[in-house]
Amino acid sequence: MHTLPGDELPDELAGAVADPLLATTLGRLRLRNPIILASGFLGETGQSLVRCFAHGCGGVVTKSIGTLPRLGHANPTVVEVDGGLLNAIGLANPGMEHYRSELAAVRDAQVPGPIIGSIFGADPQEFSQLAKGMAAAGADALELNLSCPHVKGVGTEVGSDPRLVEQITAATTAAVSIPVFVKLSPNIADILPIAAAAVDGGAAGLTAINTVRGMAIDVRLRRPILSHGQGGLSGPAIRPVGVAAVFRIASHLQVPIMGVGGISCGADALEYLMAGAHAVQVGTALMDRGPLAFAHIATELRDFLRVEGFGKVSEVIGLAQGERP
Amino acid sequence: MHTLPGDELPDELAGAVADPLLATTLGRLRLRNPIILASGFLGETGQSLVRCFAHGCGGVVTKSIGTLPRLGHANPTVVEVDGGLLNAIGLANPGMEHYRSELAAVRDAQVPGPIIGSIFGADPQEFSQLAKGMAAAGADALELNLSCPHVKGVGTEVGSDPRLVEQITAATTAAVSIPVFVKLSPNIADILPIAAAAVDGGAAGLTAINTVRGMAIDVRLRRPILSHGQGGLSGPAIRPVGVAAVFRIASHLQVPIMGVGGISCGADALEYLMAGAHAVQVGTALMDRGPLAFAHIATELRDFLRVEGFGKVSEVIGLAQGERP
Amino acid sequence: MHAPTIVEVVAVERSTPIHTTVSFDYPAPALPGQFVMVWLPGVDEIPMSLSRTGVRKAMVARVRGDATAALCALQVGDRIGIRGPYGRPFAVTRRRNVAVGGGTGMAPLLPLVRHGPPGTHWDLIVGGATKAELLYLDWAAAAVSDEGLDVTLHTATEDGSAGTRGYPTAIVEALLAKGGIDEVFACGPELLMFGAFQSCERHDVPLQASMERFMKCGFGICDACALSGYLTCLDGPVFDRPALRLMQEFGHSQRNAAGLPQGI
Amino acid sequence: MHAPTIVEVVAVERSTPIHTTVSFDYPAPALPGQFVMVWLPGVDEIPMSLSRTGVRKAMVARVRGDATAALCALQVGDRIGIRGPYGRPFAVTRRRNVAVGGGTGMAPLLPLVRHGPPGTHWDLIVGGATKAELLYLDWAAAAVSDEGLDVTLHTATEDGSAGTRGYPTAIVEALLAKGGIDEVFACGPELLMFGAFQSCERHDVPLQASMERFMKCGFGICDACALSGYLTCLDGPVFDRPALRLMQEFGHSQRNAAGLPQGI
Ligand SMILES: Cc1cc2nc3c(=O)[nH]c(=O)nc-3n(C[C@H](O)[C@H](O)[C@H](O)COP(=O)(O)OP(=O)(O)OC[C@H]3O[C@@H](n4cnc5c(N)ncnc54)[C@H](O)[C@@H]3O)c2cc1C
Ligand SMILES: Cc1cc2nc3c(=O)[nH]c(=O)nc-3n(C[C@H](O)[C@H](O)[C@H](O)COP(=O)(O)OP(=O)(O)OC[C@H]3O[C@@H](n4cnc5c(N)ncnc54)[C@H](O)[C@@H]3O)c2cc1C
Ligand SMILES: Cc1cc2nc3c(=O)[nH]c(=O)nc-3n(C[C@H](O)[C@H](O)[C@H](O)COP(=O)(O)O)c2cc1C
Ligand SMILES: Cc1cc2nc3c(=O)[nH]c(=O)nc-3n(C[C@H](O)[C@H](O)[C@H](O)COP(=O)(O)O)c2cc1C
Ligand code: FES
Ligand code: FES
Repeated sequence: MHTLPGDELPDELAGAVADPLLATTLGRLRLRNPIILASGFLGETGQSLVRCFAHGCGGVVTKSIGTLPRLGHANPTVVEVDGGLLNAIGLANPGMEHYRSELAAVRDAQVPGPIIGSIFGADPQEFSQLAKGMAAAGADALELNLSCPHVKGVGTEVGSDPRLVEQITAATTAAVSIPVFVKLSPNIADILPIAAAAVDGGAAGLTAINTVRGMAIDVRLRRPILSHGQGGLSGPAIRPVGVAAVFRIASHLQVPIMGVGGISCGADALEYLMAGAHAVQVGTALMDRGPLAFAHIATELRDFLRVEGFGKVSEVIGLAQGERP
Repeated sequence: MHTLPGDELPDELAGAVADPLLATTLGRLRLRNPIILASGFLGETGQSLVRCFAHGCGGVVTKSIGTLPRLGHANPTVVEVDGGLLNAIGLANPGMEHYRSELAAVRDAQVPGPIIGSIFGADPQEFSQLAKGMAAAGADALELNLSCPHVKGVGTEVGSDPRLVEQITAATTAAVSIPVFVKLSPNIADILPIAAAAVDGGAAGLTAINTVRGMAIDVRLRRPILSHGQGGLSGPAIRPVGVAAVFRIASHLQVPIMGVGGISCGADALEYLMAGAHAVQVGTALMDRGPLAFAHIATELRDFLRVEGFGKVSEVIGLAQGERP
Repeated sequence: MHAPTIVEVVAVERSTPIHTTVSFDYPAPALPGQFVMVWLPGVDEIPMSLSRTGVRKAMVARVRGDATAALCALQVGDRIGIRGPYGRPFAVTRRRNVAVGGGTGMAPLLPLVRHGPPGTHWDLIVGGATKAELLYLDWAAAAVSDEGLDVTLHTATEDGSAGTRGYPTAIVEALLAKGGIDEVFACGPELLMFGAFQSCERHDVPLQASMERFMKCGFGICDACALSGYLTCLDGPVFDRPALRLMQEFGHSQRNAAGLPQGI
Repeated sequence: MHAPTIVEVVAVERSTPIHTTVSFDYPAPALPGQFVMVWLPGVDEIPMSLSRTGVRKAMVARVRGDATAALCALQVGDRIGIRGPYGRPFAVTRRRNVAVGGGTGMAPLLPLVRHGPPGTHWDLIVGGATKAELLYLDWAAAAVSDEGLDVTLHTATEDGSAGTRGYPTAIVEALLAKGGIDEVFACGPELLMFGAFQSCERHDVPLQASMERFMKCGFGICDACALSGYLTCLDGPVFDRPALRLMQEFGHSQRNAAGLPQGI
C-alpha cells in the first residue's frame, strides 16, 4: 500500500492495528481489526480512504454516494457543540459516475481491509442502481444510508418506514452479490422494527446509529448556526444512544452489527462490542484525536483485551447481554 | 417564604432572580423569571421545592406522581456519562395520596411562583383522576409526563401514540380548570404530530423534551451500569436535540412552550428562548452547578439581556425563527 | 465524574461476628464522615461511610438486606464500583471531644479519631449489643497504646457483657453532665444520635452527627435523601446541632425508595 | 471548540479599489499562514488567511461571489463568527527568502515578512493586474523605511503600470537564477504558485506555498479540502516542495462543494 511521506505508523501502533488478537470477521468480511471509518468522514476521495488504512483502520465506509453530484448545504455545515458535533453536510457527494474512479484508486492501492460503499437514494430502484455501480467499482460490501428525507412524511427519513426499508433492502440485495448492511437512524420511537425490516429484506448486517437530530443557535447572532438550521448530532454525546440501540437489536436479532456513535477510545469501542456489535465505526473522534484515532483506539482495545485475558476480540461480543436465553 | 439558615441568596443573585427584566408569563402563569425546576429533580418533597424557590427559580415542576407509591428501579439509577447523565429512576414516587401533604407544605410557604404538578398514568382515566388530585392539592398547573411504557407497543412510550396523547390530554383538561402542559418525548421520528395532538386535546402549552433513550456499559464489569439496563439521557449532550424540538414545534404551533434539556447557563437558556420557548426548565445542571444553578442562570440571562439592550425577556422568544411568514 | 470506578477488593476481614470490613484502593482524597456509593454488580448501589480514608480505603458493613449481604460476601479480587467520595465531612475544631458510635456507626469515627488535629482529646464510646459485637474495639485499644492517641475508651453493651449495660447515650449524658466537653461527634442508629442530640441540647454542647437516609444519586439532584428540607448527601451526611434542631424528621421518620415517610 | 466566536468588526479599509481589509479582535494565538473560518450570517462560512495575527486580527478579500461580497460589504460594528485559527503556518528557518504574492495572496505574507526572525532578508514580490491593485504595497514600502525591515521590494503588473510587466513568477525565476536565495514563500493564484514551484524545482530551492481548496470543517474530518491525499486544512494550507511534488492535482484540478474535480 502506497503511503504519503510521514504516514508510516510508529512500530508500537503498527503492531497493534495488525495484532492477531484484533483480527475478526464481520459476516463474510475479514478485518485485521474491528475499527472502521464511518461514512462521511474522509471518504469523499479515494486517496483519503487509502490514508485511513495507513493510519490503522480495519476497513472503511465511503461517503454516501448518490446518483448525481450534489453540492449539499451551504456552509456552515458543521459546528462543535457540548460533547459532540452537529452537521448538515446535506449529502454532498460527487455522484456515482465520478466516484468509481475514486474507488479504483483504493483498489489499486491494495488496502488491507474491506471497502464498504455507502449509497443513498429515494426509492428501491435508485438504491439498486447505485448498488450495482458500487459493486462494479470494487466495493466489498454496501451500506445503505436511509437518512435522506422521506418524501411521504414531513421531518422524517426514509429509514423510519419499515415497509420502505424492507423494499429497499430487498431490491438492493437482489441487485448485487456482495453483503449489504443497512444503516439505521436513531430518530425513531423504536429502532427494532426497522432493524427487523432490514433483516427481512435480506440485509447481511446492520449499522447503528446515524446522527441524532439536533440544532444549535448562536444567541448573539440570534439564528441557527448551520445554514440548514437543523443538523445531525454525533460524537460522545450520542454514545449512550448508539449503545442502547445496538444492545436492543443484538438482543433480538442474530446479524452482525457495526456499532457507531461517539466512539473515541478503546473503552468506548468495547461498550459497543459488549452490547453486541461485531465491529465499530469511528467518525467524530477524528476531530479531537486526529487521523491516528484508528491506530490509537485499536491499541487501547488490544491492551484491554490482553490485560483482561481475552484470546481474541470476538470473545467480548455481546458480553453485556448476560446469559442469553 | 421560610428559608433554611444559610439559604438566603447573596444580594447580587437575589437582585437578578427578581429583576423586572426577567418577569414574564407562561400562558396564564406569572413568573418572576423563566427558570423553572424540571420534573424529577428535588421534587419528591415539599420542603425541597420550597428551597428551590429560595435558590432563585421562577417556578417548579414536581416529581411525576402516580396513583400508587412506586419504589422505582433498584440502584444504580443514575450514572454520569460524557456530556450528561443517564438515569432510570423508574418513576419512583410516593403516590398522590401522600403527595398532597408535600404540596400543602409548599402552599403554606407562600412561594413566589407557580407549582406545576407532574403526573403520569396508563390511560386517560388515571390521568384525569391524578389531575384532580394535583389540582385539589393546590397545583397552579399540570404537566403530563407521557414517558411511561406504552402497553400496546414494545420499547415505546405512551407519548409516541398521537391518538392516545390527544385522548389523555382531552380527558385531563376536561377534569381540571388549571392549565395543562404536555411533556413530549424526543424518542420519536417526528415530535410535531405528537405536539399537535396535545394541542388538539386542549393543552395550554407544551414541555420539550424528556430524556433521550440511552445505555452505558461498564466494560470491566461487562454489564450495563443502570440496574434497568436502558435509561434516559439528560444534560448538555441533549441540548441540540431539545433546541431542535422546540424550534420545530414553535415554527408550527402557537402555544407556550417550556424548553428543557441540557440547560446549564444563561446562553443555553437563550438558545431555547430564541428557538421559541417561553420559559425553560433546569435539571441536570444541578449536578455541576449545585442548588444555586437557578440563580446563576437567571443572573447570566439578565446580564445578557442588559448588554444586548433588550427591555424584557419575552422579546427574545422565537428570535432565531427569523421572519415568521 | 459520577460514574463508578471499578476497583478490586484487596482485603476482607470479619471485624466482629457480624461486621465485615472490605478494603480497596481508590485514590480520590476523602475526609472522615464522607461516604462513597458502592456498586455491587447485579445487586444494588448503596452509600457506605469510609472507615479508612487514605489511598487504600475501607468500609464496614453488617448484613441488613441484599446489598449488605453481597458486600459482606465479597472476596479478595472481586470487582466493585465506587463513586464519590460525597458529602460534608466531620470538622474537628475543638480540643476535648466525645466520639460516640453504635454498630457500623464506628466506621467514620475510626479515621476521625485517628486523623484529628494533634492535641485533641477523645472520649471514644463504642456501643453494641454484646461484647463480641463491639466494632473496632481492639483497634481503639491498640491505638491508645501504639499510636499514642489521647483517647479515653468507653464501651456500652445492651447485655452488659462489656462496659456499661445499656445504650452509649447514657455515657454521653454522663460525660456532658460532668462537664469539660467541647463537642460531640455521633454516628450510629438514629435513636442513638437523637439521644446524643438531646443531651447536647440539654447541656448546650456542639454536636455533629452523621445521618443516614435512602440515597440514589449521592450528589444532590434526586431528592431521595431529603431530610426536612436538607439533602443528606449534599448538606450532610454530617449535620450540626442547629440544622438537626430544624429537622422535624430527625428521630421520627425517614423515606423509603418511593419517597414515602416511614417510622425510624 | 470548533464553534464560531462572535466578534464585531472594528475596522474596514478599502486597501485597493478591489481589496477590502476587515479587522476584528480575536485573542486566540495565530501564526502567519494560518487561516480562520469566517461565518457571514445568512450567507456562508469561508476560509480566510489572516493578514494580521495579533489579538487584533485582520483579513483581506476581493469580491469573487456571495461570501466575499458580504465580507467586503461589512461595516464597523457588524457581527461575524470566527473559528480557528486552523492549519499549518509558514515556518521561516533560513536567512535569505523570497516572498511572492498575487492579489489577496499578500494576506499571509504581510505578517510573515513583518514577524520573521531578526536578520532575515526578504525579496518581497507584490503582483497584481494594475498598479492600483497591488495590495499592501504602501505598507511594504513604509515597512522598509519605518520598521527597519530588511526588505527588497519588487512589483509586477499584468498591464505594466508598475514594476515588471507580466506575472510575479518571472521575478522569482530571475532571483533564483541569480542565486543566493535560501527559500521561497508563495501565496496567490494557484498558477502563480505552480510557476514558483517549477522555478524552485529547477533551481532546487525550498518552497512553501499556501494552497486553497474548498473547505467545510476546517479541522480534518470532512475531506472537502482533499488534495491528492493531503488535507489542505490539516496538513496545509502551507505545503513544502516535497509534498507539492506528490500532488497530481496541484496546478491542474480542484474539487467543488460536491467533491467533483474541476479545472483550476
Ligand atoms: C451516608 C450513609 C453512610 C452509610 N454508611 C454505612 C456504613 O458504613 N456501614 C453500613 O453497614 N451501612 C451504612 N449505611 C447504610 C447502608 O447504606 C444500608 O444499610 C444499605 O443500603 C442497606 O441495603 P440492603 O440491601 O442491605 O438492605 P435493604 O434490605 O435493601 O434495606 C435495609 C434498610 O437500609 C436502608 N437502605 C437501603 N438501600 C439504601 C440506600 N440506597 N441508601 C440508603 N439507605 C438504604 C433503608 O433504610 C432500608 O430500610 C450508610 C448509609 C448512608 C446514607
Ligand atoms: C486556506 C484558505 C485561505 C484563503 N484566504 C483568502 C484570503 O485571505 N482572501 C480571500 O479573498 N480569499 C481567501 N481564500 C479564498 C476564499 O475562501 C474564497 O474566495 C471564498 O470562499 C469565495 O466565496 P464566495 O462566496 O465569495 O465565492 P463563490 O462564488 O462561492 O466561489 C468562488 C470560488 O471560491 C472558492 N470557494 C467558495 N467557497 C469556498 C470555501 N468554503 N472554501 C474554499 N474555497 C471556496 C471556490 O473555488 C469557488 O469556485 C482562502 C481560501 C483558503 C482555502
Ligand atoms: C460531517 C459528517 C458527515 C456525515 N456523513 C454521513 C454520510 O454521508 N452517510 C452516513 O451514513 N452517515 C454520515 N454521517 C454519520 C456518521 O457516519 C456516523 O453515523 C455518526 O457521525 C456517528 O458516529 P461518530 O459519533 O463516531 O461520528 C456523517 C457524520 C458527520 C459528522
Ligand atoms: C434523575 C432524573 C429524574 C427525572 N424524573 C423525571 C420525572 O419524574 N418526570 C419527568 O417528566 N421527567 C423526569 N426527568 C426528565 C427531566 O425532567 C428533563 O426532561 C431532562 O432531564 C432534561 O433536562 P436536563 O438536561 O436539564 O436534565 C428526570 C431526569 C432525571 C435526570
Ligand atoms: S441521594 Fe439524590 S439528592 Fe441525595
Ligand atoms: S475542510 Fe474538512 S477536511 Fe479539510
